[in-house]
Amino acid sequence: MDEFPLLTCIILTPAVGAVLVALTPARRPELSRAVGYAATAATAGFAGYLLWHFETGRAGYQFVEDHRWIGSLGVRYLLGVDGISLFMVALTALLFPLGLLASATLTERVKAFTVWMLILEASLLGVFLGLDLVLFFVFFEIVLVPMYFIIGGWGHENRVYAAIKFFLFTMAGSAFLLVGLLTLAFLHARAPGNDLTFDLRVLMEWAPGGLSDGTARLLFLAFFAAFAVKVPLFPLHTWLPDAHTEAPTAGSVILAGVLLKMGTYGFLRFSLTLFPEAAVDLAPLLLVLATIGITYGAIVAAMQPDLKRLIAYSSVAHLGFVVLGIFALTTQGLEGGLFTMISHGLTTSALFLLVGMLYDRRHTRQISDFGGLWKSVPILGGLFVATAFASIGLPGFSGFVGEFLALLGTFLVHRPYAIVAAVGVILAAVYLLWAVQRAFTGEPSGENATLPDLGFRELACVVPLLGLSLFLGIYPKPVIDRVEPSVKGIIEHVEDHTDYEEPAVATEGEEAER
Amino acid sequence: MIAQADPQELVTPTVDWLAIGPEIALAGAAIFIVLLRSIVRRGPWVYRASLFLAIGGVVAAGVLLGRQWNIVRDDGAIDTIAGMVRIDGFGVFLGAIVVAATLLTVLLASAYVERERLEGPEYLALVLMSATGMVAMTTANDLIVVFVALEVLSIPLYVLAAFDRRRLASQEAGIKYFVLGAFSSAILLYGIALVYGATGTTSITGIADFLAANTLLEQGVLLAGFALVLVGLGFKIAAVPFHMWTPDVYQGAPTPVTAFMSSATKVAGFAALLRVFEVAFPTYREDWRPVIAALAVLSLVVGSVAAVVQTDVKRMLAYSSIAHAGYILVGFAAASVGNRDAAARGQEAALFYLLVYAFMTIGAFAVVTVVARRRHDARHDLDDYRGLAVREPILAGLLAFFLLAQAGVPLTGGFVAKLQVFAAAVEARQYALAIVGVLAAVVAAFFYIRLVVVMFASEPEPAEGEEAVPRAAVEPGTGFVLATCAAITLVIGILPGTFLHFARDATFLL
Amino acid sequence: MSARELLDLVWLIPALPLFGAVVLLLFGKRIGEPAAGWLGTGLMGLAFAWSVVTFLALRDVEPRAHSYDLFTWLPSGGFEVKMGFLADPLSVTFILFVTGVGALIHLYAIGYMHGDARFGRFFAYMNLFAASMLVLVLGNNFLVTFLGWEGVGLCSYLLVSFWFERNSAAVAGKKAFVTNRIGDFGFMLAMFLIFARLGSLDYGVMTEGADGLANGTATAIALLLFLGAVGKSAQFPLHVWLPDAMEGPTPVSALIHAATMVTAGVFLVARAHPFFEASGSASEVVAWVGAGTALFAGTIALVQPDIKRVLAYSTVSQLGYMFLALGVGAYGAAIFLVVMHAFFKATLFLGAGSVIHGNADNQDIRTMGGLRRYMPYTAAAFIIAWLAIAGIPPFAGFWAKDEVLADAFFADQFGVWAVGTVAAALTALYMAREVWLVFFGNERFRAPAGGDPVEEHAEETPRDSEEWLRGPTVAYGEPPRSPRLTHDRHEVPPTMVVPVLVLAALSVVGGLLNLPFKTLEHLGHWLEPVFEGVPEIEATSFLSAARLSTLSVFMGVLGIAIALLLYRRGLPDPARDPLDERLGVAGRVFGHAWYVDESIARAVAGPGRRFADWLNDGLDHRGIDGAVNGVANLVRRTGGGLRRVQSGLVRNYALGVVFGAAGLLLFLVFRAG
Amino acid sequence: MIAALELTANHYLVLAAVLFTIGAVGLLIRRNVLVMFMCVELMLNAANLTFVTFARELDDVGGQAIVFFTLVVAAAEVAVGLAIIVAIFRRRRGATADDVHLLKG
Repeated sequence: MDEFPLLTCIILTPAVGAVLVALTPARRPELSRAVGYAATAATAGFAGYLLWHFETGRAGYQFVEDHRWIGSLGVRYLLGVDGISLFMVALTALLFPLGLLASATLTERVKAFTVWMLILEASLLGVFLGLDLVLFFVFFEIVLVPMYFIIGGWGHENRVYAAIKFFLFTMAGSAFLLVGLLTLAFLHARAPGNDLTFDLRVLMEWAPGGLSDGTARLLFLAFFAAFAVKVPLFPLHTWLPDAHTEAPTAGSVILAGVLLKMGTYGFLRFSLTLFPEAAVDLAPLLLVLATIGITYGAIVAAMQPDLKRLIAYSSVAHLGFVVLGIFALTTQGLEGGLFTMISHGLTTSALFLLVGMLYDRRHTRQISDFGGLWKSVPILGGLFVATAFASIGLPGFSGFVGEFLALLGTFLVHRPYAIVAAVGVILAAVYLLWAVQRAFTGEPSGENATLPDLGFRELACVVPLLGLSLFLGIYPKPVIDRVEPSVKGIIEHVEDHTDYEEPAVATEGEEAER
Repeated sequence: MIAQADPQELVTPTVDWLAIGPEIALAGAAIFIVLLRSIVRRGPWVYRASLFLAIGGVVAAGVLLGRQWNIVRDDGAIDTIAGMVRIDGFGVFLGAIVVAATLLTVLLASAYVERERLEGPEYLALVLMSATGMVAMTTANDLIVVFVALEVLSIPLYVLAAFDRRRLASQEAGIKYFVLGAFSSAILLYGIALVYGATGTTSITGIADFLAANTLLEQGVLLAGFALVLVGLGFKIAAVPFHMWTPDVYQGAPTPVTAFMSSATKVAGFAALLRVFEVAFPTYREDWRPVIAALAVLSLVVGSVAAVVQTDVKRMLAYSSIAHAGYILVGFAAASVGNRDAAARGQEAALFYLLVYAFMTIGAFAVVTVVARRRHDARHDLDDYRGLAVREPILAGLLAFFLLAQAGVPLTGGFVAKLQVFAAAVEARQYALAIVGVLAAVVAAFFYIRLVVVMFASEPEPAEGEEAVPRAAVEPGTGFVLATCAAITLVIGILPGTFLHFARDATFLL
Repeated sequence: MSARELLDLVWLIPALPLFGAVVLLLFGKRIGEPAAGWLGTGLMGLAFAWSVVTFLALRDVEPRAHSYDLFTWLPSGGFEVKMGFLADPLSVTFILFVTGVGALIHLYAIGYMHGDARFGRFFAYMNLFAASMLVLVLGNNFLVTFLGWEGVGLCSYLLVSFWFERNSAAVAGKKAFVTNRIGDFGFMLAMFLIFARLGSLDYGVMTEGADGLANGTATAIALLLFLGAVGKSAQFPLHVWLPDAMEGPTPVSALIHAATMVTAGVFLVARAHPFFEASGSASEVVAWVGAGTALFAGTIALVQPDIKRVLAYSTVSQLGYMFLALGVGAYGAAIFLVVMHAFFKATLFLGAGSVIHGNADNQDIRTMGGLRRYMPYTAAAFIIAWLAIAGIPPFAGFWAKDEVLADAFFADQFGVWAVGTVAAALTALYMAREVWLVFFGNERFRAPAGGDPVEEHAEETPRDSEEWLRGPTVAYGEPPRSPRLTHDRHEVPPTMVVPVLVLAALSVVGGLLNLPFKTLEHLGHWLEPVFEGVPEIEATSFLSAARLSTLSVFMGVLGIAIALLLYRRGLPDPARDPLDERLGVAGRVFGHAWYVDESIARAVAGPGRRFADWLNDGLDHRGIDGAVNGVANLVRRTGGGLRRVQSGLVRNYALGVVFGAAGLLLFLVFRAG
Repeated sequence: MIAALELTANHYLVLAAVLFTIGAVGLLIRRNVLVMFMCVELMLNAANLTFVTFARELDDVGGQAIVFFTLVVAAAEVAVGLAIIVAIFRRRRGATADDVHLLKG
């Protein structure tokens, strides 16, 4: 068990799959598809195995693999999984087979598409599993390339602009991350008795005490730049609507479902642990931006004439909740943030899938072109409405659990932000239901009246996501149980290195009052 | 060294033939080719024989360099020819890059000269002569040797740039390169003269010893001297503001020559620059480091920004090579801080970057060479690449790979090289340089991926009015070049350790 | 099984309709009509039966509350919420009438929804609603209640916009949900505050915990909870959604927007009464909002031309009464009114539904009249319920309303009491107006009014016509529509008549639950354990109580008398409403619902829309994205500049070298010297 | 007066510097490629002069030897340069450097 490099297998399976797909003849797309399905399914299998064998209740990293990589820089091939990354891995492994399945309608250059998708999956998994800062950065950056090709190669009308914008925006952000992590490692190495290393486990023990306040803040901001772009936090979000809108369905699904999580994951994994003092000091900045994102994203979403664009802006709002929860620095906040990450991955992906299916039928994304779809395609309509409610954060769906915990966690320590952010709960209902009203209700006319409803394949894409969202909304315990030790570990780490103290009520509940 | 000998009696210095073996192999091959050409005027086999000779010479040079590497690593540096040549890890490492680049250039040109109906044997002889100069440059331990080597490498290049006589652009490139090259050589020579005047010697180690032992009362001459030396060498490495010839010459010269210039010439230029400044003038570090840093920043910014607006692919790559020079200069600037560790990392970074860059750039130009066959290398417009991914997916994929590598995308050699450079800058606390570097990389990413976009994301041009483009097979030589460059770039990206320790062993300080 | 073991199974009550909902959602179409309806109704019946069992079991346990946790729902650090159910007198009271009335309305709907394309779906939603409502009242902590709370909101949305082909229905559903969300915002914040202060959301903790709270905190919690209640129970100013919700099928209006869901707010305040008690001032607010809404909605109901809209505003008004009661601390009275209101308002709505059903989907009371002859049973039930709501003894409404007003009076809340009393007269007035215009007076459906004469053979449900898409509800100010058919006003089928009659019967005898005589206050005694700490409101003397009762009866009679005076002959001209004309300007204000909707709509469409536009176009697009593109352009322009420097002339290039060299020399000389 | 003017090393050096500058300026302002090329030769010779002066000053034969190298190099440059210039002149008349700017931007 200890010897089996499970995490490497998880990363390598799609990569090997990509190579195999590349070897299939381009004239036989069905072969490429089959290999693609097999590779993603195998990855999902490994991820399932990981979920199953993950030891609940342990805070540290599990399944750790550690090898030398770039010797002279002390860079290591260091993988590990804990409660925080576990579900990101699971989500990634889940969304890719569905994304490929949803792309079955794709006809041009299927082979290349499948290759890029598999490379994308491998790199995303690497992001969530890498514990060496440079290794993480490598995966963090490499993600851009397949995503760029997917948007640029199979996107809609304005894809080139969107793809380049996406690439440059995120690259600009990670530029600062690179300088920041190098600085951190060298400052660490400069201290007597230390070797040059990018091992997160080592650095997070040293950095909080070893850095001066000012340096820690600068480094925090450098990391922030990269993660904030990815999240995306207001006002660094303008790449997102373009990228989401122009990407093909699978691209949007992965973008929203997994890619955005890289930013919030980075905040959790790196910003909080490496620079706890700065994180506590600068938390108001992030809370303000997150709160703006929540309300601003929602209002702007309401104004979008394009359905995909609307969902894109809704992601800005949702991810705002995540950041809010994370920087609340309470158990509930962090867990809520993490849970929202998972939940947003499920519901927003489902929304994008459904919009993609609509696009397959109507070849438009303009809300004004739709109307009355609930009547003409009742299953699609019903699923869309259900997913919309899941996304709105209706209790019983996973979105509620995440948003509620995030807001609750924020409320305990930063009351005003939580109150303003809670307005987002109202606004979410406004923009989504308005969209539903315009696109799905009413009497269908013209082309809208004669569309075919969802087929089995399409149902198989969406229903699992919605089902999972429902399941996690009603029984989130399995997730939270696995997440909690790691979250507690982070908070204790922050408490150890700062004056910050989590309110007693957050950890002890009613005991705290006695 | 010469200065110490009795002026009346000329002592012939001992020559370690093995030490200058690579130069002899290269020059010998060149001479044989010229001889062959002059004896046998016609016949297709002449070219084939020359090609065979050229490859043989280059391989022999490579083998000799390998032997040198082992000797140097075991026994330390060798000084020979009255100390004018110093065989050390640094020189051998860079010499090996030059030889590798030469080999790739020869292979790349093998089909090109036939295709473009150029004078094949002469072409090869010139490349080999130039390579001789470059290899000599990497081990030069005397400013005069630097100058001579520079001329030996430059003069054939002037001719090579103008080699395609049918194209005016090629001739324009040649004349521009020639006039400006000669100009910069003159400046370099005058700089050497001033340094000589200030220190009494032209030996690089001699200058170092002199400056370590004496404090100059009047520094003006020395400073002016090495400023002019810097200008001369800066011209060769195409650092801003001495870069302006680069776009024109790179664009006009035959593409394999461009590949050669952008890789091997840059290596040789940096070899001289690093050796002169790191070995001869370390005591004046504080004076010239800001200059190097300024050149680095200027090169990064100007190279990246100017490339954004280019519509000619070769010209764009030319500007990008200016930006790459900037990155290497960042490593150089990092190498010139007092901190020993940081300096070692800076040198290592610069050396490693040169290694990676050589393969990335040759790979990219190799693809350009192939793509340009339709227009006989006369036009490299972005539009010519439109839809390349559909017409020739492998070629497009490779070019995309080389471009992304140059952009510094991870899992390519380009990333590791940039990582090293930035790491060195950060370790040397040159944070500003690191930040300028990463931001320039973002700007640069724009034009790299724009070309990728054109290849991948755009519809192929309408077929009407255009001659049907046959998907001609890539010639084996070119194929080998492409495969080698891609493989090395990829392997360095995934397992950088294998190559990094060569670079580390090649630094001066270890 | 012991009583406690039986009470452990209380979760079955929501589970039964939930099961129905799942089955019907998945297979509703295959099950088909009417089996789907019977399935839904049967499960509701079972739930009712089980509720009765629960009730009986609860009587055997001491203390009168039993909590059972099904599983841990949300454990997060110190925050732990169980999926737990609480059977206590309050919740059992609610489940009894929710399942009972619910089952009857389901039964009714089998007839009402006959022939609808989405028959199965309708019952799925209805069952889902019932399940949510039951979860809402049975939850043993705020979060489970909130789960049900949002669940009913969802079902309300789905059911209001059930006929989503009609734009007005779709908009109304959205409006209902969004308005409710504003209330939910308060509910959520209240939960946060409760957890922050008490460390738990359990109702068990609340009772003792509330006492220990600072007054300000208690007030904040109470008011935030009340905000939730205001949204759900359609109190001013969040009442705007309820009248529009009448776009839904009438059984929905009866079940959700009269009998059950809208009383969830009342339930919440009753459930969370410790906070209100601890605060005091919050209760004051509740009382005044309730009283104000009762009066406010009553005035609006006076002049509405739509049969369901009148009932909707009446519901708002009655809910106001309930809050009035809660506010003065008369929790028992409030619950009593909730139950009675469920009976008579359900009767009224179902009766109205029958009228509409029998009238080819016409809802305009100005074009009705004299229907009692055609629909005798419906008319009888409607009239009974009318008398009940008007507060005429001995019908159910009298006892409840009288108790509310008396409690207000004896709690020394005279202002509130006075407002409530005036509103009572209004209630009687508008209800009498409706009854007279529908069932008595001239038969105006015979003569085409206003518009063109309509063909005799008009279709009964013209669902594919434009008319259908316009929606059946009639807003104030719209001219009366021409009746769609001119013959065959008919009574509705038995599945519709029976439930109406049963409910009407309950409206007659419901008062027996809680007669204001010591031993007969069954409900009051039953609820006592829930409201243990609340000081009881005692009448100062029987005489004063009797005097108050007389006054309230008098107000009811007064209202009816005015209505009879005005409408005894029906409407000679359907376009002219005598009451409206007599009210003059006030009539227009009432008719337009005090222009609240218009103001909100104008604010949202005007400044709100402009702000959003500015955010989207001005800030996001031009501002932020413009800055991003600006940076790109800057780079491009700099590149262009560099391009011009690169002139192609050798001399210029040499000049560059010279400049560079000069710069270097200058720098180094400057350093050296 | 003349006797007072003793030629020192500095004079030679200054002369060399002036020559060098003349060469550089000439390159900048002249348009004829041949003249430009001659300017470069002037600069090389200025460098040679400097070498010789310093060698004499330092009493070092090495500096004088360098001049030979330089001369050889200059000769090679002349050969190549003229060849290129001739090649261009064959194609177009006139001999100004400004005529050749196909490549720019």
